[in-house]
Parts: sequence; C-alpha cells; structure tokens
Amino acid sequence: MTAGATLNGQCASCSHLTGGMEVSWFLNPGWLIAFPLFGALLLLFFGRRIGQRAGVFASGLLGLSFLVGLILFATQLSHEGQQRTAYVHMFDWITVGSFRVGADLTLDQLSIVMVLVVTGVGTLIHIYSIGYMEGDPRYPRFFCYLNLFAAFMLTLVLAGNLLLLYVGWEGVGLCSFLLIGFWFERAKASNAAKKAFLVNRVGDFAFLIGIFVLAKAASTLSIPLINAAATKGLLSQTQKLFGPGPYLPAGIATVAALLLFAGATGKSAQIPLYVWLPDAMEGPTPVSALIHAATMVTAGVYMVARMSPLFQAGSALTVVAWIGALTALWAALMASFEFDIKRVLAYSTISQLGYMFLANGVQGYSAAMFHLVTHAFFKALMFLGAGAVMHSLAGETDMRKMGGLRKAMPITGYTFLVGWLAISGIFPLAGFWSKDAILASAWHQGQYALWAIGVGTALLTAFYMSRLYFRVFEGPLLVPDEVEAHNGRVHDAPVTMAVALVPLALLSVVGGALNLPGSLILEHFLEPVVGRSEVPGGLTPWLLASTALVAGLAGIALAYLLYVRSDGRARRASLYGRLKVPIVAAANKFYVDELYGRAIVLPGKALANFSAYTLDARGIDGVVRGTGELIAGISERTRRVQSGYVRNYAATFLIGVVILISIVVVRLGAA
Amino acid sequence: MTSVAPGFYLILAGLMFTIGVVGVLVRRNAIVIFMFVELMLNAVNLIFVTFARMHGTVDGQILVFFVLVVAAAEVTVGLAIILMIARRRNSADVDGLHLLKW
Amino acid sequence: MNLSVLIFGVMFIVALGASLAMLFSPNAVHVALFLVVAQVALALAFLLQGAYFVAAMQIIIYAGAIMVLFLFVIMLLGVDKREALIEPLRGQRQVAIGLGLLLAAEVSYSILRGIHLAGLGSGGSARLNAINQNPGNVKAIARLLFSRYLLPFEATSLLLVVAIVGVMMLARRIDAAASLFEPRVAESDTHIEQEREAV
Amino acid sequence: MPLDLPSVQLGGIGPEITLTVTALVVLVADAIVGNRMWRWYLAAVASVGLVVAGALAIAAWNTSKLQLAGAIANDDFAVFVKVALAVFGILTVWVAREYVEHEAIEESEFYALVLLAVAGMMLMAAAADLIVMFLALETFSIALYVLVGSRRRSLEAQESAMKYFLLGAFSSAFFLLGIALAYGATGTTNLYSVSQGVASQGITGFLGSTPASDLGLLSLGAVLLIVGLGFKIAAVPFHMWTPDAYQGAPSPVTGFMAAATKIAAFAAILRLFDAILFPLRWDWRPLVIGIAIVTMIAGSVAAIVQEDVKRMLAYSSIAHAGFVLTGVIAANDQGVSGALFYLATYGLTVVGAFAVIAVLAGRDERRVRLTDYKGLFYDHPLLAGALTLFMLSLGGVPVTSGFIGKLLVFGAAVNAGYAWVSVIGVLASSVAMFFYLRVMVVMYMQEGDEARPASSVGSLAGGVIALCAAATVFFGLAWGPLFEVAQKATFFAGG
Amino acid sequence: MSGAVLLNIVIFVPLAGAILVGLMPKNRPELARLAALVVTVVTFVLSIALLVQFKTGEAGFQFVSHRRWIPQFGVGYTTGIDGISLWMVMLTTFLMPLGVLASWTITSRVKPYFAFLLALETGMLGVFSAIDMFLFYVFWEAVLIPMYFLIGMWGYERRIYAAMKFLLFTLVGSLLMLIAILALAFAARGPLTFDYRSLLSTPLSLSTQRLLFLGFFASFAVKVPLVPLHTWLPDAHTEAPTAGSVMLAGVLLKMGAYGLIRFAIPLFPDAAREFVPLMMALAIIGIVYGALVAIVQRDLKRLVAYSSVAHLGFIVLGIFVGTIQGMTGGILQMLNHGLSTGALFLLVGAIYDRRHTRQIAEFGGLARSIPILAGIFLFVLLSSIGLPGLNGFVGEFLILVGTFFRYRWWVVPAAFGIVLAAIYLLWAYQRVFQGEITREENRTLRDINLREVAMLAPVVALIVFIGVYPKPFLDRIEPSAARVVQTLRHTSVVSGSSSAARVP
Repeated sequence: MTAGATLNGQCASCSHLTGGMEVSWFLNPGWLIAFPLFGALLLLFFGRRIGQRAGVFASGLLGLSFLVGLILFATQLSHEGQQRTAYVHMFDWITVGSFRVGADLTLDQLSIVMVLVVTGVGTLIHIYSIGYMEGDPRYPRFFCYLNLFAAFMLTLVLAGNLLLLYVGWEGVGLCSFLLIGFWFERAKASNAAKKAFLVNRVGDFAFLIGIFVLAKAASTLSIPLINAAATKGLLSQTQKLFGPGPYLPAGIATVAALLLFAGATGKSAQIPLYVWLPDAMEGPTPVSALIHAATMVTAGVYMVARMSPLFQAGSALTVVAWIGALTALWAALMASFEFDIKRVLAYSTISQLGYMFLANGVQGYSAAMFHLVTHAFFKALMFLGAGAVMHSLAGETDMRKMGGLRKAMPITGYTFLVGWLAISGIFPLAGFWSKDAILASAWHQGQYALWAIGVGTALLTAFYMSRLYFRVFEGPLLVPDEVEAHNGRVHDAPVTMAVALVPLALLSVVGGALNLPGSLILEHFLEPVVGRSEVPGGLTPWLLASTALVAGLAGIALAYLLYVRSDGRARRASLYGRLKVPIVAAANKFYVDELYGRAIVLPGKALANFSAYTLDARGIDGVVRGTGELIAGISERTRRVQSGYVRNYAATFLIGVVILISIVVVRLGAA
Repeated sequence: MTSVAPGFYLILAGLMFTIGVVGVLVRRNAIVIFMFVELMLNAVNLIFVTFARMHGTVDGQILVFFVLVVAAAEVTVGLAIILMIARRRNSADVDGLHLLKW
Repeated sequence: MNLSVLIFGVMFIVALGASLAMLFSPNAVHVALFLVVAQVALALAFLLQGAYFVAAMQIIIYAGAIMVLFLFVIMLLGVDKREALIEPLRGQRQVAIGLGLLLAAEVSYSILRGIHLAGLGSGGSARLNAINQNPGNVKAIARLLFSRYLLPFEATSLLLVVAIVGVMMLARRIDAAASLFEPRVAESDTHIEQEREAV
Repeated sequence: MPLDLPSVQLGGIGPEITLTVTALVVLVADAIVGNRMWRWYLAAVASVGLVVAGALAIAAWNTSKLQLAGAIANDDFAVFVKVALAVFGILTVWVAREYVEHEAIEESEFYALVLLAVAGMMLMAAAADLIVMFLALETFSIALYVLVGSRRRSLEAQESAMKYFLLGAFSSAFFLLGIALAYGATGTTNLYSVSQGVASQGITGFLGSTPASDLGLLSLGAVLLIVGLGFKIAAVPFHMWTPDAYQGAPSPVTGFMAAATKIAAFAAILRLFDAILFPLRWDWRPLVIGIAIVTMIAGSVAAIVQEDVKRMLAYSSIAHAGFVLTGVIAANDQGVSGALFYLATYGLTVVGAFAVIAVLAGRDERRVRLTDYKGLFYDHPLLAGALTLFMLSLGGVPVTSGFIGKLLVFGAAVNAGYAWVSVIGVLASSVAMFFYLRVMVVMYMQEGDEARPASSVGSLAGGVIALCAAATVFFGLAWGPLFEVAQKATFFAGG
Repeated sequence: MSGAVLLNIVIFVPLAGAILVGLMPKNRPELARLAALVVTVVTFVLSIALLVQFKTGEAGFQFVSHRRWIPQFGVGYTTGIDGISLWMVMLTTFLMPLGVLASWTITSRVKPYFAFLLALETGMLGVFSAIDMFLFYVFWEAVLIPMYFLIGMWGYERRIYAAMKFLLFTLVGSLLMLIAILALAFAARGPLTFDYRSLLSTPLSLSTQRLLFLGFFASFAVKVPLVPLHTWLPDAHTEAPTAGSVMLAGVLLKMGAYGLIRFAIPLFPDAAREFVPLMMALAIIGIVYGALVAIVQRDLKRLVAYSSVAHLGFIVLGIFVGTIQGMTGGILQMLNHGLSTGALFLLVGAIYDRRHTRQIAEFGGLARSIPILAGIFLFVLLSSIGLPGLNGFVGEFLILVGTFFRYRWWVVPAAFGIVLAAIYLLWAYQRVFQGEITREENRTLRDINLREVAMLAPVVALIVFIGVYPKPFLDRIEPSAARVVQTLRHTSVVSGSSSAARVP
C-alpha cells in the first residue's frame, strides 16, 4: 500500500499541490489506514483461530494507528503553520479521459485532529469492548467490523479527493450497518441496520450528485483544488479576478455544497434524515459510542469544515446553520420525553451534532471541531456508561426501571456524572467551552435567532441529561425485575470497561483546555485550513458564556424540581395535563417515522407491487403471453378451417382463385 | 364456314367450366365429383379449339389431344382410388371421409 | 340466320342444358349420361370450328371409352344409389353457387375483354379453313404432333405407364389378413374414437 | 410435303428415359426374379437408375440449349433441379427399403412409381412448353396419388389419397384453363416463344404503352398457372390438401413429396416467371407477395397446435413454400439461386426428418404423435440428435443449411427492395420456430411415459438419416460451393 | 504462438471439449465433469495469454485472423478482439470454470449437460471475437441453442416455458437483425462483404440508418434486455440451472450491450445519435423499473434477475451518453455485472442446493447456519449496489459522471437507482439471512464447502481488485471505447447525394 506512495507533487491528479510536509514510507498517513484494515482482514479470515485474542489484537492495531497519528502530529508540529500539510498520492484509481481520480491522502491540521479523535477514542472503545462483548459467539467478527470501521473512517478523514472521501463515507455506513445489525437475529436490530443504510443511501445519493456537479464544474475532485476554485469563484464576484485554473461560480458552489450537505444530513443525522440514529441504538453499546456518537456521525461536520471554502463561496452556509440549529432543538425536545436510556443519548447526539452544524454554518469551523472533540469525549463516555449500566442490568434500557445506581456502581456513576455536567455546559468542563465557542460564533455573526435557539437547546440539553442522570443514578436503588429475579447483584463496570471510562471522564473534564478562550490552541492550529474565526472582544464573550451557563443550570434545576424533589411526580403530572398534546407528540418522536412510512414507504411499496404484479406480470408480460396465446388461438381457429371435408378444401381453393381473378379483373376494369 | 363469333364458344366454355367447378363443390359422390372435373376439362378443350380457330392454327386442337390422354390417365387412377375406398367403406360419399382434419 | 348459327344455338343449349342437368340429377348414372350428352354437344362445337379430328377423338375416347369406364365403376358400386341432395356442410352450397356465378362472370368478362385487347378477331378462321383444305385437318395435326409436339407426345407414354403401374399397385389385394371388403375395423375404429375425443 | 421431324436428341431427355426404363426393369425383375435374390437388389437397381439419371443430367451442365423442338430447356437450372431430384429419389428409395416391408407395400411398384415420379418431375424442371409442363405435372401427380395411398391397410392413407387426387384433378383443370388462356393470348404454349412472341410481335411495347392490356388473357392465364402450381407447392389458400395428404401418406413418401414435389413445382414457377412473367413483373408481384405472406403466416401459425408430427411438418412445409416465394418475388438471379439453394437443402433436411419419423413410426405408423416422442433423447440419442438438427434447420438456425436458405431468399428480397416482406418472413419463421422447439421439448425435456418399444433403425434408413444430417450441417457451414452452383444455374434465356 | 492463432484456439477449445465430453462413456459422469473443468480452465489460462499479449493503448482490433469461408457470398472467417471484446472474452473464460464448478451438483444427464455448457462457451467467445458480421450472426444464434437446452433440460419447474420464451424472444430480435445485416451488406458499395471493418464506412441515408439501427436494436434490446422487452429474462434466469443463470446474466446479456457498442452505434452513427434520448429514456426506465419490480419479488433468484434489468439499464445509459467516461464505465460495468450478478446466482444456487427452494419466505436467519455463505452473499451484494471500493462502484460512478457531463438532469433518476438497489438487495438479505431461524430445515445447513470456495473466491478477489485498482481494465478499454464515443458525437460525413445514389 505504502509502496506506491510517492512524494507529493508527483501524481497526475495533484501535481500542482505542494504541501510543506514531506512523507516517507514510514512517516505516512497510509499507515493509519493500513493497521486497522490489516486487522480487519486478518480477523475476517482467521477470526475463529484468533478467537478471544481478537479484542486485544484489534485494540492493539488501532492503538498503533493512534501512535502513528501522534507521531504524525508531532511531525506536523515541527513544521511551520503553513507547512503542515502532506499530500500523498498512492496510486491512480479511476482515470478515464480527462477525469482522473487517484487514491490521494491529505494530512493537514484538520485531519490530524480527526485522526487523533478517531484513533484515540476508538482505541478506548475497542478496549472497552473487550469486556463488553465477552462471551458473544461472534466476538472476533465484532472486532473485525470495528477495525474495518476505523479503517474506513480514517480513509474518510484523510481523503484527498471527494471520491475517496466518498469511499470512506459509504464504508463507514457499511460498518454502521454491520454493527447495528450485529445481533441480526433480533428483528429490531436488522431493521435498524437496514434503515440506517437506506437512509444514509438517500443522503449519499445527493452527495454523489454533488460530486458530479463538482466534477463537471471544477473538472477535479481534489478537495484542495475544489476549495481553491471555490475561493476563486467567490473572489471573482467582487474583484473580477480570473487566475489560472478552474473557478466555481457561486451558484454552482451553492448547489454543490447543498448536495454535499444533504449527504451530511444523512450521515450526521440531521433533519430530515436523522430518523435512523435513534433506531441504531439496537447495536451493541460500544458501537453506539464509537460510531453513533464519537466518530462516524461527526463525519458530516468534518466534511463541511473540510469543504468550508466551497460552503462559503455560495449561500449554503445559511442552510447549514439553520438545519443545525433546528435539529439541535428538535432532537432535544424529543430527548426530553424519551425513556430509553440509549435513545436519550442518541437524540442528544443528534442535538449536539446540530450544534456543530450550527457552528459550521456561522463559519465557526474551529468551534465545530472543538465541540466535535469534546463531544466525542463526553458522549462516548456517557454511552459507555450507559453500556456499563445495561451490562449489569441484563441489557435493560428503560430508565423508569432504574434508580440510585451511583452507589451500586460508583465508577460508572461518577464518570457519568462528569459526562452529564460536561454536556450540560457546566463550567469548567469541556462542554462548557466548546458550546460557548459555538454560541459566541453565532452571536458574532449576528445570527441572534440562531444564538437564541442554541441557548434554548442548551437549557433543554441540561434538562434531559439531568433527567436521565437523576432517574438512573440518584434516588433510591431501583433495578429491573429480571435482575432481582435472578438475584443478580448489580456490579460495577469490569476493569476493561473502566479503563475506557476513566480516561474519557478525565478528558471530558480537561478537554476544554484544547481551546481555552485565552490560548485558542485548537483554533490557531486549525487556522491555516479553515481560516480565522473572529472572536468577539470585550465583555460580550463573558456575557454570552454566563448566559449559556445559566441556561444549563436552569435546565438542571428544572430537572431537579421534576425528578429529584419529592413533589416532582405531581408537578410532572400537572405539566403533562397542561401540555398534553406537545408532550405526547414529542414522546412519539413527533410522528416523523410514521409520516415517512405513510408518505414514502407505503406509496413506494404500493408502486413496487403495482410494477411487479400488475404492470410487469399482467401488463408487459401479459402482452407477451397474450401474443403467444393469440397466435395459439388463431392457430386453434385456423385448424378448424381444415375441416377434413374435401369439398370444403375445394371451396377454399375456389375462394383463393376467385380472389386472385378478381384482382386481375378489377385492374382490367380499371384499365 | 361459320359465322358464329368465337366469343360465344368461349362463353359457353366458361359457363361449362363454372358448372364443373360448382358441381365439384356441391356434389358428394366421389365419382360424380370426378365427372364434374371431366366437365371442366371438356370446357377447356372447347377453349383450346376455339383459340385454335382464332389463331388459325391446329396447335390448339393438338392440345385437346393431350388433354384427352391426361383425362384418361387420371380417370384410371382416380377411379381405382375411389373404388378402393368405396369397396372398403361401401360408399362413395366423400363427406364420410374426414378422419384427417385439423 | 344461317344454318351454322342454328346448329350452334342447338349445341349451346344442349351442352349447357346437359351440364346443368348433371348438376341436378341425384343419380350418378344420369350424371354420366348427361356428361356424355354434353361431350357429344362439344364434339359438335369442335366440328363447327373445323376441328374434325379432335371431334372424332372426343366421341371415341371421351364418350366412348372414358365414360364407359365411369359407368362401369358406377355399376360396380351399385346403380340405384341416389345421392341425397341435402347439403351437410354449412355454407358450402352458398359459397359454391355465389363463387361460381362470380367466377363465370369474371372469366367470361376477362376472356372477352382479353381477346378484344389482344386484337384477336375471327381472321384465324380463314387460315384454319385453308389448313383444313390443304393438307387437311388430320395431316396437319399429324405433322405438328410428330414435329413440334414430339416430346409431349412421348411424354404421354410416360403418363400412361405411370397410370398403369399405379392402377396395378392399387388393384392388388392386400396380402396377409386384411381383406378388401373387411376393413381392419379395430384399427380404424380406434382412430375414429381418438378423433371423436379430440373433437 | 415431307414430315419435318425435329432432330431427335434423346440425350435431352436421357435422365427421364433412364428412369422410365429403370422403372420397367424393376417391375419386370420383380416379376421374374421375385424374392429369390438379395433383399436389396430392387433398391439397388432403382438407385443405380437414379444415379445414372443424375449423371446424365449433370452431363448437360453448361450446355444450355432448347431441345426437341423447343419443348424442353436443358439449361443449368434444369440440371440443378434434376440432380437434386435424383438425390431425393435415391434417399426416398433407401428410406422406403425397410419401410415397405413392414407396411406390406409392393416394393417393385413403389420404386417404379418413385422413379416415374422423379422422371415426371425432371421433365417438369426442364419443360419449356406449357403442355409439357402439364403432362409432367400430371405424371408425377398421378404417381404421387398412388404412392400416397400405397399404405392400403390404412383408411387414413386411402382418405388422403382420395383427397389429394380429387383436389389435384380440380387444380389441374384450373392449370389447364390457364394454359388455354395463355395459348389464346399468344397462340403458342411454348414458354420461350411466348416470351419471344411478346417481344417480337410488339406486344411488349403495346403492353408498355397501355399497362392494362397485358391484364387480359395472359395475366388471367398466368394467375391460373400460379394457382395450379401454387397447389403443388402448397401455397395458401391452395394448400388444404397438404396436411391431410402428408399425414396419411407413408412417411418416406411424405418426405419425398415435401422435398421433390416442392422443388419440381418451384422449378416450374421460377421458369414460368422467368420466361413469361418477368416482363410483366409489376403485374404479378403483388399477387405473389400476397400469397407468400399469407402462406408464411398461415403455415407457421397453423402448425403450432398440431399434435401429429407429420401434420405439423406438413404445415411447416406450407410455411417453407412461403419462404421460398419470398425469393421468387425478388425476381432476380439472386432470388432464383437462393430459392434453388433453399429447396435443395430443405429437401435434404425434410427427407431426413421424415426418415426419422418413418423409423420411429413403427408398423402402421402408429407412433407419429408428438407425445410418442417423449424422452426420445434418452432412448435413441442419435435419432433425437438428428431430428433436432433437422428441426433446427427447418427453423433456420445457423450452422444448418436451413439458415443459409433463409438468408439467401430473404437477402434476395431485401436486395430487391422488399425488405418488409422479409421482415414478415422472419416474424413468421419465429412463430414457426415454436413448433420445432416443441419437438425438442418433447424429446429432451419430458420423460417418456411408458417403455418405448425399441425402434429398429435399418442400416439404409439410418444411412439416409446420417447423410441428411451431415448434409444439413455441411451446407450450413461450407455452403459456398453449392451456392456457387446455384448461382450458375440460371436460365437458358432468362432475365 | 501468435495471438491470432491463440484467439482461435481459445474460441474452439471448448467446442472440442464439448465433443470430447460427448464421446465419453455414459456411466462415468465424473469423467465428464472433470474434463469440462479441465477444458474451461485451460481455456481461461490460454485467454490469460491473450491478455498478456494484448497491446494496451491501441484502439483497433488485435489478433486479427482472416480465412476465406464463403467467398461467393463475401463471407469470411474473420476474428479479432479490441479493448472492448478483450474483457468480454476474459469474462467468459473466467466465469466458465466457475459455472462448471457450480454444476458439480448436476447428477442427471451429466454428459450432455457439460457438452452443452462447453458448446455455449464457444458460441459466446465467438460472438465477442467475430469481425465478420455473418460469422457474428452465426455465433450469436449458436449461443441460443445450448442455452435453450440447458434451461429446458436442467432447469426448474417452469423450465420449458422459460426456455421457449427465452429462445423465441431472442430469435425474433435476432432475425430482424439478420435482415438489417443483409440490407447493410447489400447497401455497401463494391463487392459483397460482411467484414465489419469495411461495412463501417458504408454511407447510408438517415432514413436507412434509422431502419437498420432499429433492426440491430431489436436484437440487442431483447438481449440486454431493455424494458419492455425484458420479460423473458426473469423467467429464464429463474428457471435456468445455476450455471445457466450465471452464463445468462454474466455473459449473454453482455452480448446485447456489446452489440450496441460494436455494431449499432458505429455502423449507424447518425441514427444512433438521433435515438440517444430514446435509448437513455429506456435505460433509465430500466434502472428504476427493474429495481422497483425487484423490491417485491418473492423468489430470490427472480429478484436477482430483475436486478440485472436495472444494472443493464446503467450499462446502456453509459453506452449512449456519448462521453468517454460513460462508455468506459459502461463497458467496465459489463464486466462488473458479470462478476457480481454471476456470483449472486452462484450463491443462490448454492443455497438452493441446500434447501431446494428459492422462495424468500422459506428462509430467514440463514446467517446463523451458513455464516460464511451469508458473508460472501453480503459482500457480493455490496458490490452489486455499488459500494465504493468494490467493482460496481467504479463502473456505476463512471457511467453516472459521464452522464452528468452531458445530460445534467438525466442523472438524477439514474442515480436514484442506486438507492433502490440498496433497498431491494438489503431487504432481501435481511429476509433471507437475518432474523431468527423460523424453519427447522434451515437450522442444520452445511456451510460453504471447498468446491464453493474455489468457485467464489476468484470472484470475490476480482471484485475487490477492480474496485480498488481498475486502471489495468480502464486503460485497455479506453482507446477502443473512445472510438465509439467519437462516432456518437460527431456527425458523419454522409452527404445527401451519395446516399441518394444508393437508393434503388
């Protein structure tokens, strides 16, 4: 794989791309992909032989990738800010006519952040899975899929062109499908897996068309070149600058960006394609943590940041921001009335992804990335915590059957507490800083409405997470009947699981250090790629931060009133009485699944049935068979003409003669 | 010698030919049918002779001679076939023969 | 109106009448006899048109030999059998008569118009008369028959051989068990049964 | 005035004389020698006669001349047809060898009639005079009436002979009327003087100036000639006898009829059109096109519900007549050579097919229904294979001669600007393919219900089947030489 | 050995093998099997030698050999391959040993079975290598007969119906093509010839071109098949024995697409150009319609069959869009479809061997009892729905991007076909392999055996290889494809007078 790696500047498709960083055979981003891919293949073919060592094996390989990531990161840091990009052309992939796409990797500041998150959090979750999946009959296969996922995710992250990005994009979708449906015997799981894949396909369909638009308009799929062309297109509007190379007119850039974003709404579960993510919780919990919280679902966010010049070139960003904001609010509402612990987390994820898109939409790319990173920490943490809870409660996910678990399983409880506070935006945990950065970006862009939605969502977020936390971990001990019946003691997370929980909790606490308002490490690091985002100066940031914090605290307070205080139940009842309709609607996911079912699935099925059994079987094939039957029928009729009576034969003969003679006579008469 | 226009002979021949045709179609006795075929041949003979006169040659008359031979040959074989069946089925009705059909 | 016209008229009526009578006589013997009448009338027509030799042949071979053969076979099969004049085949008679009339009309029309178009007048009669004078009808026929029509003449021998061999074959008794008068009932009946089933 | 005898060149009718003599020899030999000799000697004598006749015919190759007072035209066209007829005759004799034995048919008379029929057909192919054509037609027709009825134990055979005879006589009368009208129009029955007459008496010019005038006697006569010959080639609507006669006739005779009658009658049609009608082609072509189309469609369509194999092949032969007519309407050398090629190869195929049927039919032709062929492939793979080959050839599938024949006639029509007729032709042949496939379905894809009595394949019949199969493939692959010969077999004075 | 000789050897080795198999003793079926396997493998190895000798970057025919055949009619035995036919030949020789392996379970009438299978291979190879159009037609039709017998004798319940339908449907089309071929040959100036290369330069009036194009199209459209001429396909594919289905889907359908590329477009460029919108519409209808119908099929094999309708729609789309990407993608997709759908049929056959049913409702939860087969099925399915990184994506992407380059809006319904493909295949996968095992019979199935590994592993490997590194394929296809695209894009130089001169 890396044998084909050449120094940058030598490939056909990126010959005029020069990054500052040189790569050698070992200092090569290709290894990042190679390790987990190798692991996946090995586990695929020899999984049975590797057996229980599969977990360690897979974790180790991803760990190696993390190590490579760190080395590359260090190498990057040793270069100047503008010289930290490496382009790798591994081999020509699809080259026909003027259309040339290679297997190109781009390692820059943006991608290294993602790489570290994917490999780092990924490794932790791998390790967690060693314990979590223990005893599963398809244990090696699970790690095979996880490794494969990592490989595809890294491909997505490192892709130097949109087509390779698409490879990763669909590849992670595939792994998501495989892992959601890992317990395929369950109808729910296999349905959820199929739903995830299909909904994503719809998004990918738009994404693909976006690729076509760019391939035609920009004559290239290379991400840097497209970005350059888009920037040039933007400049040309104001400055009438026409430099060498293609440029993208703003209109086309908008169309392309929106199509790509439509893909992102699928992958990152935004309105209108978010419906698959809650169902995806049917998969094993580490999968939910890794794929459906920390990494895969953030691919859309990453993609928008990656293609930011393109998005900026037109007016696509407005759409991005609004979709993000609305999704954030929408999902938070649904989360507030959900009782399935994992589904709450899923809606929360959707909501938080909405934040990230909001950030992207207001050009706060580094804020988006910042939140992406911190979210990866605390959401993975909470998922793993939820997994630990389920693990000890025989797979139970209904939070109404739980309570007071913090004392029964302290590690889980306290780490979850960290996660809860972090996502609620409580100072000084990671979530506070990243959320604050997003809201600040929105405010600074003058998008006050978006900002308001963001704040409202922050309140709701704090509310539903507190609701979750209070119900599950606080109050009197309550465990599901089955667990009691089995007389099983509620146990805390085993070591392999704790090993993942604790570091994630730590990261959730200190993650904010990445981008503290004073230092802005991450932002400065990313600046060469995504540009500088203007940070409001003066007193404003403090006010904004305080507002967010107050919103968070208010949410917690509300939850406290409703779920911890002894009169909470009564209050809830009265609230329910007054707001019955919206609450029922929210609890029923606003009937969106049903709407899709009625509006798309049912008519689609009807159309398919009509095509297959009416149009095809009766219509088209009916014509075919009808032709045959018609001929046979005529044949059956004509055979009766052959009556067997010789005088009839003579009569037929005579008819023929008379017809022929008549023709002659008629022409004779005409003459 | 004669002043009757050949056209009349031809019309006679045409009518007789047609009667032959109709006879073949409406009669049921094989021998009778065959006799109507003979009538058709006779009608053609008249045409030959008439055309011979019109052309002023005897070619047409010679053709009649050949028709006679053909008729004779046909009659022998035809009657043999009819006889063969009639003896077996004790009838010369052609409508009774329709084993082969459809 | 001269004599020949009168003779023609008589011939015409007799020939046509005999033909029509054939059509309507239920008895095969009558049909044969009417046919003989028609042939004699035709012989008259031949005579009228200067075909003396052929007229004689017509009487001798047709009326004399062939018709006798017919009568012989009719006798063999039973003289008194009358043919039922009902028509079992639907539409057969209507088709026959309708098409017959059409055919007669068309043939007559096109022949008349054809001879008109071809410009064939009655000028040939004179030439034929000349031939009949010298070298004479029979001689002229003989000359042509053995020169121009030599091959057809030879071919008639082939035809006659075929007829003889054919009749030989048909007339032979079927060897083995089956007799001519005792059809292989079993076999033919099963076939008939099969056909019935097929219907 | 001395008798002006024409120079009697008997060489011109050498093949016919040879065959007649052989027929008589066969009859006499049987009468004298009886059964005391080698069982095959009659067949051998007949075959020798046919071989000699064929050789004599070949000797006339490339010597195109009108002979015997212009009564016959020994052109290459005639030679081609005659050789084909001789081959069909030999094959028929061989197929019939064992057949006549178990059907209790008089062997010597059977052979004699086949020989005489071939003689008549040869005469037909060479006939340059309408009256010769008529006599030849009657000659082989009478022989065939008898041959069709030769299975005298069977009422079906007798019925078919009767029907064939009555309708044959009926159509002969029309043919004769046609001759009479042509004679009336031109004053002669000779084809070539007819055509010369047309030219020399200025009638052509006359026709050319008033296009209707040839619609008089000549075109009416021509129509009736077409009717008479159309009856022989089994063109719709003059085909009604065909299914019944084919079904009732002994299978070897059916094969012979399909192969030999067809080529002889088509030879006459081609010559007729070539000699008389080509100058009038705009008059007759629509009629023939109509007949061809109706024939192709009716033959193909009617065959698909047939359960009796012989009857089915009878309808198929009707359809094939239509296909060949497609070549005829092209009215050019390409059409003529295509039709000749088609007829020659079709003959070989169909003789082979009926040989297989004859072998399988057993005593009294009891097993001729399609259901009797169930699972044939598993009992008699070679017979089934051969029959498959014949069916594919009849269907016009490549690598068989039938494909080439269709290619040539349809090609001729396309080249003459009648592509649409060819399109109808191929559509009809697709329909026709259905029943050929049905035969294969039965043989290969269905299990035999009961134990089939093993059919004994006589060595001669087996040889015929093998020969025909080989020919079917050979002329499907290396068809160049035969095609070249067919191309050269153009008319003496044609075009 | 020169390439030309080698090509002819490749074509006729299977036929020789067929005769050899036919001559084997009846009571030793294993000999016939083995012989068939050896012959097909040898053919494949020989064709590899062709591939090695093939000069990349040349557009014209290579390994051309010419023999006089019927000089009287201008027919020659002329063979040769270019970048388009090369891969079709390779596909054929590659799939054939797999087909033989899949036929190991045939126990009745083994000898004729393999004889027909081998004869079929010669026919297919001939179709792809014939330069003389008469020869092409001969091979074209010759393919039908063995396939007819394969379906009719070794198929399933409705095999006879299916075989009949298959043959008659195809025959109607090909006979119309025959007429068109004849008309074309007669229309050409100079001595009669059927040599494709000479006929290419035949000037034809637009109206003649239209008619002849339709004549060729009739044949190819049935074979491809394009909606609404497709209804023979589900029946034939469903009823055929496994190897028959593989060959039908893998190779026979490609003959139609190949014919369009090789003949219909270059011979009648003006008409082809005129028909482009119609062709594209038919292709897109095929994509959407085939997918829709496939969704609700109850028979697994039938579902795969309908998926072919959709996939072939993509191929035809690529062929007619008139961009090099579309054409190259279309041709590559022919190869891809042969591999992935061929493999799907192999898998369905393998499952049928175990359960003797193809009804989806009879399955469920099979991933539990036969996990490896399920995995391979999923893998092939992913290739079929165009998962990037596997072969199907490369082809489909090229087709779609090629389409987009010229016809912006057409691409939307076409690309939506990819979504539909995911729906029907995944749903089928779910119903067959996922969920609980509902029927006891399904619980104790044997998983993959060594023979099936041998038969599926090469396909799987190629699927990945083409998906990851299609360059060797694309590089060989592109020059030849470019020529065809040229003819589709530029107006030919036929002038009114020259065409008028030919009209009789």
